[in-house]
Amino acid sequence: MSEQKDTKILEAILFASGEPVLEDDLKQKISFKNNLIQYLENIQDSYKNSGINLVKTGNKWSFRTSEDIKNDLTIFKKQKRKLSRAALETLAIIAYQQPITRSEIENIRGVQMGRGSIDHLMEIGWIKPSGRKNIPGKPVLWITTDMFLEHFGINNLADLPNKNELKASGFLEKRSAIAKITDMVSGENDAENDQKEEEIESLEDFIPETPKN
Amino acid sequence: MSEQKDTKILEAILFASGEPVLEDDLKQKISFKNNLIQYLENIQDSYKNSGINLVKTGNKWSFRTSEDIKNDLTIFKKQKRKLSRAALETLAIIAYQQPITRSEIENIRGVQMGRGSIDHLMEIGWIKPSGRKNIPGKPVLWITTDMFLEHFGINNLADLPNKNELKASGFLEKRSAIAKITDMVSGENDAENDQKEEEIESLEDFIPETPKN
Amino acid sequence: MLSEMGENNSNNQFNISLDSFEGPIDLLLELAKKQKVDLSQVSILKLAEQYIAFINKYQEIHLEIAADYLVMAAWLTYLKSRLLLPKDEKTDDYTPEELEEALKYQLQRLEAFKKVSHELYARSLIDRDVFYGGSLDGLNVKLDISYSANLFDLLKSYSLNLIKNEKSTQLTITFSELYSVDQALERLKNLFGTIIEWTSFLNLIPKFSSKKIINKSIVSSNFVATLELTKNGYLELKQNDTFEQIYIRAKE
Repeated sequence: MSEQKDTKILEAILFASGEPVLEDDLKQKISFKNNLIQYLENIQDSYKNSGINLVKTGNKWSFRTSEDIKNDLTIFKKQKRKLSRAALETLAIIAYQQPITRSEIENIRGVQMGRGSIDHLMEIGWIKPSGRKNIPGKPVLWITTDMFLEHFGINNLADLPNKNELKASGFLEKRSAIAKITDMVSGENDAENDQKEEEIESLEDFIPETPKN
Repeated sequence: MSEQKDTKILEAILFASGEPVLEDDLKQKISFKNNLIQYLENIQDSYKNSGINLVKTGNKWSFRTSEDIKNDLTIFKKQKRKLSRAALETLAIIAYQQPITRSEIENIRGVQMGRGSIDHLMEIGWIKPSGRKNIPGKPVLWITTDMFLEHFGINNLADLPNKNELKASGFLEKRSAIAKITDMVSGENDAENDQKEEEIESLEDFIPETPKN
Repeated sequence: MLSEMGENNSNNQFNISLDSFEGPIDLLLELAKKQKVDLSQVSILKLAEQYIAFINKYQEIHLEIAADYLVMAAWLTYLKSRLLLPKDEKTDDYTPEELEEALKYQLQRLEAFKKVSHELYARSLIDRDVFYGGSLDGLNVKLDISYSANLFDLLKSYSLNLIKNEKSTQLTITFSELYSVDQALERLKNLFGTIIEWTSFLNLIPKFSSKKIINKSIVSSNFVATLELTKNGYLELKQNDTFEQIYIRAKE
């Protein structure tokens, strides 16, 4: 290992951590441990005219954006919110079976729906009403929108894999590939709308909360 | 505003975003918009020996830790899942032959998909359906996603390793090589989809917990 | 793994599992690599013989073998005989050389994709080898809230629904085969006119089905129905001794 490598490792760790890192933790990752402060000061110096600066707070170090440009820069942080399971299921049924009435959706799902799912999907802009069904009561028919296609990256509705294709692609396997799906299955008995919408900050998707050894 | 300030702003945005940013989005933040690519290439150059590198994938740019020190950053590895050999081969075939139908993939691998590969790859977010092939049955065509490019650090599909070599050898043709075998086989092996999905020890994959679009 | 299966160790344990191969082409490819020549130079005749020998041997030890391995063995036997036939004999559309060439192509193409799949995977992967990072500290941040779901979640959600609905359909079918008390009640009521005399209970229940479980359900549901009708005063019931025949008749 070289001194140059030590520097690279420090830069990468400070960058990937996304939050201040203890000097002691940094020391563990490098070869020439006594050089730590020297390395850090060199990095600080070489970044001083860049848009990213190395800052020391207490005995922790972190990269942060430069103070100079603070007033020129507003970051729009995307905050993604996950759709509730009920809403997702409703959306899937509308996508495949449109145009469809609310009570037809309820029949397929086997549960009565609160107002939530349909209102919410309409608010997001993924579904819209389109005419009424010619049966007693003339219920509204629901269809998906162009925004729906755009968000899910499909060209048109016919591109959605049909039942046989879903089956052939493994979607109908009971084997759950990922915990999340198991959760969905085991949560089947949950009452309709009691699931909290989970908020996910997209920026955190790739940043481990606490780097571990 | 100066050119130096533009560069600083780009560095700061790319740093703060924590994931690839579209060129168009970057352009909006700077004064001398025509210089964007020049700026980015300069930044790329000045970071090339650092622990942080600027990488272009598709029409997006992102800072990421340097490949040189990948063995020293194991601390950041998140929960790992293994990808089956079948899934890896399927991914490679889709990447090089896209758009491609499931049965064309099966022709190349000489085996029916059975389960696991396509839904797994889609779950990770590396492939998606895109249109249907204009042959009887109109089967779904599969393609790789932008996230595939990002995760594998590929600028665009033309840059896939050894693509020209494969093409020159005629391996990018989708015809089923042995019509007679596949005819015979496809008539008979419906009952036989129980081949085990073998996990390979040395090939470890890392699937983000929340696949993004 | 195939090295265990040299020509000389046919007496040894033959413990290679076909599970380690992904189908007949994968097995052929492994066998071809054993010839230790460039795949384009591989002897198809020799390969066919090796494959057939492998499958025969495998069948002796493991009784179960997937159909497509056998289909391939049959095809290779055919190819072998074609290769050994005099050249000028015309049998069908493909010449043996074409078939040989096609098989080589299939093997080389699969080998090529196996190779690139390893190369792809050896690249630096996000979150395995390289990482995104950064921090929003010290910046003006505006939140841009959006709802998101991805196509996988959508398809999986729909698939789960399909599974759920399939399940409940099956349940209904199984259930309807059993004879319910309601059905028995309905049926016995229709019989009132014909049971004015004491009649054996067993003579009144419907013809037996071939399934035991259904027979039991018929007897028990009719019995419960009989008790119910007796209790409500429609029928009379008698049994002379324990385990004796049960007789019923309509009450006037």
